[in-house]
Amino acid sequence: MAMAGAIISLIGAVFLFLGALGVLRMPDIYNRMQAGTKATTLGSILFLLGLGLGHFHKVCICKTIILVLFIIFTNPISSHALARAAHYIGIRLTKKTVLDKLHEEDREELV
Amino acid sequence: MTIITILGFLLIIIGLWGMLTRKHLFRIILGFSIIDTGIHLVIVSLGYIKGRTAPIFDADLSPIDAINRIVDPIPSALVLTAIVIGLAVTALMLVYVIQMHRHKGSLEISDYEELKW
Amino acid sequence: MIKRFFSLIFVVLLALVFLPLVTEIKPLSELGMTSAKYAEDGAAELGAANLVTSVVVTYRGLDTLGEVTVLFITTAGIGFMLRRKTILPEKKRRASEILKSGTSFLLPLIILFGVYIFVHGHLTPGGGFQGGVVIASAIVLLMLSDINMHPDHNILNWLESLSGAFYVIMGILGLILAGGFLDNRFLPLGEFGKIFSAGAIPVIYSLIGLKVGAELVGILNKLGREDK
Amino acid sequence: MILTIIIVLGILMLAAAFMALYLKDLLSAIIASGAISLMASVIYIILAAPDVAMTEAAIGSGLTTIVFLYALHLVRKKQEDKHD
Repeated sequence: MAMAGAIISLIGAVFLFLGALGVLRMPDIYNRMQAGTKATTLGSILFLLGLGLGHFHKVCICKTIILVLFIIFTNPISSHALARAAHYIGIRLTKKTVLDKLHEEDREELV
Repeated sequence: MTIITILGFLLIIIGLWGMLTRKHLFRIILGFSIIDTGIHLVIVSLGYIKGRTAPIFDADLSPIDAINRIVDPIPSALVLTAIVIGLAVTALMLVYVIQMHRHKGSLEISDYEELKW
Repeated sequence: MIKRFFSLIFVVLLALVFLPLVTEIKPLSELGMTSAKYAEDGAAELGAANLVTSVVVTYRGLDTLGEVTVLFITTAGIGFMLRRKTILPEKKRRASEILKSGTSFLLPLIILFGVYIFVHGHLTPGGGFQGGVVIASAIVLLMLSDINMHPDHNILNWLESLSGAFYVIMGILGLILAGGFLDNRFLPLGEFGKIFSAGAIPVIYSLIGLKVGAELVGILNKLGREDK
Repeated sequence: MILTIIIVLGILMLAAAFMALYLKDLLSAIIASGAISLMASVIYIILAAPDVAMTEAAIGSGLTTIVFLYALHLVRKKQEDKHD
């Protein structure tokens, strides 16, 4: 069981590393944010589950599952709010972008 | 942990340097909050004893042999209250800055020369 | 330039003051007398598993009372200075649908977490201050997701005053029924390590949590509402 | 191992302190000062003081940053009104 936990944690760590690499390599802020959110969400979920499996104990597993649920709920919402704010203060997209739906809705959003 | 004490003193010195030399009022308050963090680090690091655990009793730590196994709880308790007060004082100073800006419209400390000699 | 030079001299002098402190201080090898007494008798006397909590709430309870007073005065000062409202009609951007529905789902969870932290203050790390801050951050999330929503000023004031008053009443009850001001032993100590234990410590810490939470929400509310 | 972590965190904290004092953009400076508190809370965990670590992480890096940002928002808004 400890072995399985260690392997799952290692896979999670690989995803976290890929997320960090994506933050360094992506062309504009939105792509970077996507890499930094998607990869790290999966990475931290796997890491926590592996940690819970490694120290196999009823309380420990329950705590890591609660932590995973919190990450699943909060991480997408916060990165969505960040990306929206970045769009509204006028940070430009990379030149290869083909579609920008938020820009079209921008006008009628003002209250 | 002497290295953390040194780190705390360095943060105090950097914060004080910032408070003395920076012109912008927000930077002065940032320097104050850096000093705050440094002082908390110094106090907590003085209460640490090598190889001991946190002062919370559970299945592993019974109250009987606690005296040989826990770190000093008093610095933790003091810093706990100091952090909350630090937030309140920072908020109060920021409100002062907002008020000063409302009267004079400037955030540079060199523009406030009523008390200059 | 001359001012910068004097600042440099001042900072170097301060560093020279700190230098002997760093070199002379020996790391602690055992607890001091006060701490040793707390560590020996704290668990049996007060029945709280978290020794920091028993120091904050009971042994040094007067300090905490003073600290809460400082917070109260600060909040009053901020409210006094920001009382003039500049009313500017302004276009504001509504928060997005995802943030709104996410907030309505997350808000009870975060508040529950804050209550958990201050109710378990005598068993696990955490307590009134941390729980109050978590609740205040939940209110900030609410303020961000709904621009026109602001917590009611009167309710905050009442909550703060009532919890402060009950905190002092708890202290006086300790003075009358048990050993001294803010003594927690007028309620039964209960079984060590359970949630209903440690006498009045959970009650007092919950009151502190409510008071700190209400005060921090008040500060943020005044700073955030001012431009409305 | 723990000594390495402390040294890395310490260097990062000192760098963040200089960033908070010398960065041109005030917003970045405020966020750097929040990062100092976040790293300090990791150090408190190493120093076996979990209560202080929780408080520092919640107040120092959370609420203090929010208060600074609200104040910055108020001040910037006044300046924009003046320029109009």
